[in-house]
Amino acid sequence: MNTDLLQLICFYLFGGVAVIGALMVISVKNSVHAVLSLVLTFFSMACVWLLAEAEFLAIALVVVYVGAVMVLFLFVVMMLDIKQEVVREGFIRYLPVGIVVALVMLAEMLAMIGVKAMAGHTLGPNPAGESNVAWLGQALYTEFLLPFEIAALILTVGIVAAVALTLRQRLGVRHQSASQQVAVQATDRVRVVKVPVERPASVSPAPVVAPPQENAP
Amino acid sequence: MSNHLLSLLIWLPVVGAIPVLLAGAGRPGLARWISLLVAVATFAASLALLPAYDAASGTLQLNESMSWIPSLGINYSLAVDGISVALIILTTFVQILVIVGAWEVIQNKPHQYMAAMLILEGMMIGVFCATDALLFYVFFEAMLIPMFILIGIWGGPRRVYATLKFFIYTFFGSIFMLIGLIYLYHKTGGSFAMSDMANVHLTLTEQSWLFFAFLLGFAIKVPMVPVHTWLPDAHVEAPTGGSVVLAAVMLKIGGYGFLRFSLPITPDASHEFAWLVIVLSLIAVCYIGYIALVQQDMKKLVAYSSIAHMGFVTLGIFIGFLLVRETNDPDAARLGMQGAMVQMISHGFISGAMFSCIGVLYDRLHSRQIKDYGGVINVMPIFAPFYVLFAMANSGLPGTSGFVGEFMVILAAFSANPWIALFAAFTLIIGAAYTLWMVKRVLWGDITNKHVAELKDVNGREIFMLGAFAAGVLVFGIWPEPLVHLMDASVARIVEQLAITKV
Amino acid sequence: MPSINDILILLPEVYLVVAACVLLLLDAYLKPGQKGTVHWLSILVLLVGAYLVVSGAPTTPATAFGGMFIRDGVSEVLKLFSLLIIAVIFVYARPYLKERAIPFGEFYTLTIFATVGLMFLVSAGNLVTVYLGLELLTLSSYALVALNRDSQLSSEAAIKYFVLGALASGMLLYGMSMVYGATHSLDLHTIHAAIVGTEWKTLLLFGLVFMIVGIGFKLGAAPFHMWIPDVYQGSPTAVTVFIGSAQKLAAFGMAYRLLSTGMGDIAGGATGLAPQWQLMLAVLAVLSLAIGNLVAIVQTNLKRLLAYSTISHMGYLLLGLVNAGPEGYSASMFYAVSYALTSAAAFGMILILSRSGFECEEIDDLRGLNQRSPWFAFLMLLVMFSLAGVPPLFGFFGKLLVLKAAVDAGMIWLAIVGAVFAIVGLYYYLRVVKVMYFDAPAEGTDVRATADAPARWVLSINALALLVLGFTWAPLLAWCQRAFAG
Amino acid sequence: MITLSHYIVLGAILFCIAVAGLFINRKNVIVLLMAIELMLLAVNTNFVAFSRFFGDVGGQVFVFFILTVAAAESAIGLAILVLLFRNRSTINVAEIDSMKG
Amino acid sequence: MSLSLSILLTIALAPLVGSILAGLFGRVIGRAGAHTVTLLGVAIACGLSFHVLYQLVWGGAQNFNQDVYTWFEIGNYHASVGFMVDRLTAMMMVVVTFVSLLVHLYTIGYMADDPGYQRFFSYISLFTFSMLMLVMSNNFMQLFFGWEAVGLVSYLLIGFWYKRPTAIFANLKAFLVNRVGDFGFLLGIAAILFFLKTLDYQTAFDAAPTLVGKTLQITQNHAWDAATVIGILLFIGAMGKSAQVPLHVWLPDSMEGPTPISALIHAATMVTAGIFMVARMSPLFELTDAALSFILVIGSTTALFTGLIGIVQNDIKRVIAYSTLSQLGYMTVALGVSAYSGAVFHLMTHAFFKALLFLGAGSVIIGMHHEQDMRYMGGLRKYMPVTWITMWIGSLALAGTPFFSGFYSKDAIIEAVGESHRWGANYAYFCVLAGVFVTSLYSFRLLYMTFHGKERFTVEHQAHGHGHDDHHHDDHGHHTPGVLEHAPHESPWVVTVPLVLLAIPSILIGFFTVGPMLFGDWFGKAIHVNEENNVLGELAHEFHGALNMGIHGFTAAPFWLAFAGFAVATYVYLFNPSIADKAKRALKPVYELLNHKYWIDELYFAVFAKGGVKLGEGLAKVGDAAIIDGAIVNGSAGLVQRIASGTRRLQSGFLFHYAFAMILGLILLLGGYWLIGQ
Repeated sequence: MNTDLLQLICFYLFGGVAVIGALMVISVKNSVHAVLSLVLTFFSMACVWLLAEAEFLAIALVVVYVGAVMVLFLFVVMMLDIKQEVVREGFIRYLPVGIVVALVMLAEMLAMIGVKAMAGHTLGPNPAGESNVAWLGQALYTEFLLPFEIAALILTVGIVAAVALTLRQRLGVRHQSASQQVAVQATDRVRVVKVPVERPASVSPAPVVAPPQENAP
Repeated sequence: MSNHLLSLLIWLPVVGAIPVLLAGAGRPGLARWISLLVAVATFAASLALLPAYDAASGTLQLNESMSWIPSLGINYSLAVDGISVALIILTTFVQILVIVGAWEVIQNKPHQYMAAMLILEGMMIGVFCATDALLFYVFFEAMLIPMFILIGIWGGPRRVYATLKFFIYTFFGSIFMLIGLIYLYHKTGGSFAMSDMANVHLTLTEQSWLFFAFLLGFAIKVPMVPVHTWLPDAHVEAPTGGSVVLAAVMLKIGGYGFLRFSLPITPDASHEFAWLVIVLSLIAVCYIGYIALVQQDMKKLVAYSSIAHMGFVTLGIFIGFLLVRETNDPDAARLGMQGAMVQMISHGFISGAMFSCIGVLYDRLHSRQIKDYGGVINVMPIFAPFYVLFAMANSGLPGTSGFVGEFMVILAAFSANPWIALFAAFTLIIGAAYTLWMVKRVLWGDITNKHVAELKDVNGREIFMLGAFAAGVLVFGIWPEPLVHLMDASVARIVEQLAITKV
Repeated sequence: MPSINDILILLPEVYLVVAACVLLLLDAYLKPGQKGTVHWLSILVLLVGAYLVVSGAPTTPATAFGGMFIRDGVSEVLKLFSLLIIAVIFVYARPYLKERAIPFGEFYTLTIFATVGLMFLVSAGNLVTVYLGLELLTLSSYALVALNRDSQLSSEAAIKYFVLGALASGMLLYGMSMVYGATHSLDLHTIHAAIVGTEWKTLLLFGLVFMIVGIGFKLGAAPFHMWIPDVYQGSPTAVTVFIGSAQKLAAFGMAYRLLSTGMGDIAGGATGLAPQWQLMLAVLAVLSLAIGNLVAIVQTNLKRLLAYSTISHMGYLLLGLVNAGPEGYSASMFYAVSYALTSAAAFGMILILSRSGFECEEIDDLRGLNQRSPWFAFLMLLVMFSLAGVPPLFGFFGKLLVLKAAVDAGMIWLAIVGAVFAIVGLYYYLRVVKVMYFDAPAEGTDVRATADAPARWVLSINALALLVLGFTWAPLLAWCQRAFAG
Repeated sequence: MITLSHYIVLGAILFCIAVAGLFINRKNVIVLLMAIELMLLAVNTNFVAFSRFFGDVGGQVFVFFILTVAAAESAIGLAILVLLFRNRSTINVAEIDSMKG
Repeated sequence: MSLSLSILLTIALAPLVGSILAGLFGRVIGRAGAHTVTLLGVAIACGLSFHVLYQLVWGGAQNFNQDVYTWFEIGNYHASVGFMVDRLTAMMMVVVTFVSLLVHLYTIGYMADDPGYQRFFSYISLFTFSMLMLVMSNNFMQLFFGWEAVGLVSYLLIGFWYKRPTAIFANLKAFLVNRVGDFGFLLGIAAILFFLKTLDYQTAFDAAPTLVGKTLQITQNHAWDAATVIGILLFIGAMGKSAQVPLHVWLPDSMEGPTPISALIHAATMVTAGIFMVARMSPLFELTDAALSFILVIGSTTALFTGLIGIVQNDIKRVIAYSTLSQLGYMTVALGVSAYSGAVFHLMTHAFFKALLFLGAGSVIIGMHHEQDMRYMGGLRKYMPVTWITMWIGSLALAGTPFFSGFYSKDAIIEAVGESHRWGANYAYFCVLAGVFVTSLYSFRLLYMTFHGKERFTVEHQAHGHGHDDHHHDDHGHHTPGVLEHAPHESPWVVTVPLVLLAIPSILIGFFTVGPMLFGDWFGKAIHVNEENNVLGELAHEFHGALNMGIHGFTAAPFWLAFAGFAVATYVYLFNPSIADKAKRALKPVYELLNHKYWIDELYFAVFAKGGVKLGEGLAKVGDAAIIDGAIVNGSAGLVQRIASGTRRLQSGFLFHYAFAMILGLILLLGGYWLIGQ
């Protein structure tokens, strides 16, 4: 079988699955299903990238996205138990608009991208040569060193931000402190106060000071 | 000293406002005295212009120039000619009276009032001195801020509407002027100097656009029909001092702007559209006259009459084109323009005086409605003659300054086209009608109500204020030649420029 | 390989990163009572950073890391003013944060990280650096917006900001990918050079449109402005002031880098796509002016009003960019600086007047300020008139310059549109002044400045600077012009 | 034969789906975040394709960075989401409209 | 011997000084002080005026023409304040100051108890100053100054009793009607400046011949003769000041002022300013037959038709006021036939006898305790003999009885009109002749109703504890018609002496001056008449001395017409008063027409006053309020507000809408380039 044709079939196969997955992401009722659809899309796209011989990125996509990000998504979806019925409202109503806009946009994009001109560019020899990873790594640590460092910084910010937003010591919230509970002493709990048995008859002496005038300046 | 006289004039009141503010609410008396001192000092300094300025040449003198924004070629450059000198002295003169007039009338935060007045004064003087268009514009706009505050804080019940209207209206006009100036800056190749702008060649189309940009800016300030409706509202709601300054000086800036911008920069378009301005001026005289006639509010009436009187200013300026370019009578053009200038100064006195008079009444009765008065002369015998005098001046009686300008303009207008003169002269009738009808209803007659019966006559402070105005009105009415002489050479220079086409 | 020289060029950024990390650690070990130290230290950090920016400024544009990073006049000015303004913001923010128990350390470190992102962004010489700088800035900003953790509005603002921001950066990236596809390069100068000969003109244009969306979003230009009002309103005011002032400098820097450096301008013989993006920016400018000014009129919330005012101001800023020449850029940068200063003072005023249990956010909260605090009323008056562009205040001169830039570009109609909407805009600024000066204080409220003395002093200086700079803006303009002269 | 246009068209389709998802979605915010991930995926596909077809490494490196940033972005996005849910007990997009006008 | 500037300045300024002293320092110097200083001022002016006249006529002094100071000087145009004194001026000065002096004197008595005493003296001295400025002027600017200044004082004096609603209505009306005239006058001056390039009399007169053939372009293909335009415009000014139809309406109402004012301003001097002005401008008017015809028609209409109204008036002052109107009409007619000196001559004689009549009427009014209605008078001759006799003298002069001063002036005018061939002269001749009958009729009617017949008042001797003069400016409301608290009495000497002093010239001055003034060359170059228009010159051939003319007068038509009037009046009002009522009923439409003064007042009020206010309200409501402010200013503000409210809704708060907006923006930008870009 012609490798080119095979590649093409694979491309259409994986591309099609990716598109279907993407459509499911935005249309399925259940958020968990949506996340799983997205995972499907990512897998398919990883395969598509593999067809373009971008092996490292394809793997990274699976590892980083499917392995980490999507799990995070799934986790959050599970955590925020969302009522499905409510959130379906309006989907059908806005669907036509959405489809029209998306199609118009697609048309414009395709028209302007110049698909025909690009169709002339076929897959040539792999510029990466033997190793896509080496090719990438070479560039990453020389030419793109500065962006690499910034990316690191961004990840730091991500951590700081996530911590700052979600880690909280709420004031006014009751929580137990085991060490304090253990260290408590009897005198802290009970205080013996002497109270006279009888109270004098007049409990409320007349106020010495006249109540403040309402209109006083 | 003398080579920084103009800067001194501008900044003395502005800087003087700072101690006034610092004197603060705690010691209002001190604030008043400081502001009076500053105002008097400024007036004295402005009088120093008279000997320093050579009236015979009529050129821009007392030049001061300092690079302000070197990279854009914007300069802090000041100079005055006869017209500016006259207007500056008018400004400083009126300012003293305004401060005196507010002395015990303004009880709510007097220091802020006085400071705003002083800053306003500085800005107005700046407008009259600036020879750099951007500097002019800066002063032109900056003066809106204190005025906005003045009307807004110390004004009448609808002050907010009035002051917003005033500000936005004026801003509306001037922003287009700004675009025009920027365009001119572009054309001159990087100069905001008015003289450069006057020398740049422009096609008639360009000139027309610029002309309308300027027209909008200055017509609103003057104000001309149909962009006048801010004025009655602003006047009615403004405190007395605000009205006085507004009428006496601020309106003049519009007329001054025409002289400084429209005429020299867009002479051909000005000629082309002179008919428009003339027609609008005549509408101001006639149409506004009728509207003034039916006003129930004294201030509104005087405000409308201001519009009508300012119509003579624009008329006098723009008939110059007909006279120079069509009738070929430059002397008549000078006469007309001079009339316009005299009218500006004179209207400064008269409208200031009228508003002061109304302020005097308002302070006592807290009403500006004509119907609330009647027979005031019975209880205010000293006040009444002043009121009559100013009313007569307002209706252009010879012997008062109100006559001089109108007389000159009508004479010149006849030379341009008798029909113009015919409509302009209509002011004789309608002007007298609305002013004197008001006088009749306010002053004459028997005492109409117990509030009027309880009115107290003017006190010494008010007599000083009104007397000073009266002096101005009478002196220039009886002998305008000094004023005319001061401005004549400058006016002649402007008239000479009218003939020069730029296309 | 990067040399020590590259690091020296990056010194301010490197220094700030290190300092931010140190502050982060310090904050973790400080007891709650000692958090003030972080405050003063971070201000110090910023000021030293500003010093490093100025002191290390190369005389000619320098690049590092193979053109990834550009240090030139433009970046110097933008960085310096960003740092100074952020330092000022820190001063304003302290009493506000203290009273609301917003985490001190995180606020400062995240802001400094954002600042670093901002600095990378304005110095970017490569699409990658642009993207990463932008993300560093925006990711920090998302977190900052959400920092008032117990506030519904804050988290709502954050999610809106986040989603729209991500959408915008997605579009920006899509555009970048197209530009990359057309020019085969990520380096801005190379892209510029490649534009002339490329056969992918349409593709390039296509990418440009997407990038403009990203720029428009960052600037807050209509129709990509929708996030601005909600984010401004919902964020803690201390964050709003950062987004509303310093970030506009970054947005300008980004626009300049991408459009002028990358896509070509009219200088040197109209290479590149300048005519195309000029027109697009003109459209955005008109829309921003219209929407910003119009909708601001009906606002009652002061922060929201200032948000719409921002949108309109970005419209003016675009007028300068539309010029697509050094004069226009300098006008725009001048405008950005003047706006950032003014807006810092405006939000600063809200911070100063707010206190625990009283957010001075509604316009009506300012009622009768002149009775209670005449000095602050006066300062706010200066700020408002500066925003409105009334001379002799600073804001006017910015407007003057951008209008001039538009006229110079032959787009007088655009200048006229700008002028017309300035009139509309004037109305709502005046309304604020009106409320402060002409209205009596509302029953039961007592608006007055309660913030600590440093904040009050700095605010006074900030607002007075608007007046003083109205007279002495020549050096700043010259500086801006010099930045683009090379 | 796979050509460049295949990739770019696929990218464009994914992009459009993502875009459509952003505004026809009235469900929950998570889907919005996922749509954004889709969008980035489209962009990445473009970069990979251009990089591969024109033989320039920059595109692929860019993708690497995008993936990195996207991870951080997801972290922050989800943190905000959690915060939002804590404060409002909902992540329904149609209910997050307390600020408007 | 020539006239010196200082004398002329003194003449002009002495009354002004008096006025200022009395006005500003009235309280300080008191009543006596006020009348002393003003009287002194006017006396000085009067004496010096006589001196000036003497110098000019007998002392051989040259005419004086000199500027005092420059008012403005702009290029070729200049205006100054200066004096031009020739015989015409001198005569006017004498008339003005003399009558003024007597009025001052009279006022001391008439206004004795008025609280506004000092003010009054200040006003009338100011008036004297203004009038002198007017007549002495050597240029148009100053003329206009004086012109309006007398108007101002007239305004102040008509409204002197400012509590009276009628007075303050009348003064406003007077001022405004005068302003209508001034409107034309000012345009006339402007026209002179345009055509002759000067405001100076002498220069203008010298250049006047150049006007011939010049035209004023009115429309594209329509031009008017320059001289005619100037003439008519100037005369419109005169119509206002001299109360010619249709601008006569203010004069009768001006009788609301105190009587001395009626005598001084509204009979003797100010109202004749128009006549003086036209005479002064004779070199200009002589250039235009059309304007003179216009003057002729207007004058003759005034002469007859206002006189007719006088017949039905009952207010003693109003009768005299209409008489004044009629006489002013005569003067105008004289101007219209180029008999300028006839007009001026009549002006002079009229000044004396009309002042006499007014002061006499004032005396009657004092005597009747401020009753002005003749229906409540009668038989006063025995109470106030001096007044009675002097009034008879005045009336005889007015009616044109031969040898009285009025005869010479009026007869000359009538004959001059008869001689004239100007367009409209026939109509004028009819009017002036008919006017003689009318004049006589109302004059004698007045005398009979006032001084003769039965007493139509009763005297109630109720002591009210206050003097009768206290309330003479009080409301009329307290007053029961025909009931007097005290019997009528003769006025004090300060009142009667002026009467006597005025009676003398009323009888004699015509006789002595008719020769030189009317038919001689007395005025010299002051009055210029073209040869072909010189009707007086024609008459001069038939003139053989005043005595002769008087005798000849008895045989002329005017005398018999006057006699007819006298006879009718005598029969109707003296012997058979019931006829008057019958006639009134029989001629009801005519009576109504006259009684309502041809409804001109009502017409003017409805059209100009009411109409003006309606127009103003309409303009204010529609123009300013609805269109400019409503539709444009607030309309656009409202529109902006509405758009804003609409646009605001775009900011829905929903994330998907925000995203949609961004995407839409993107699509539009893309689409834009897709469609047009490429």
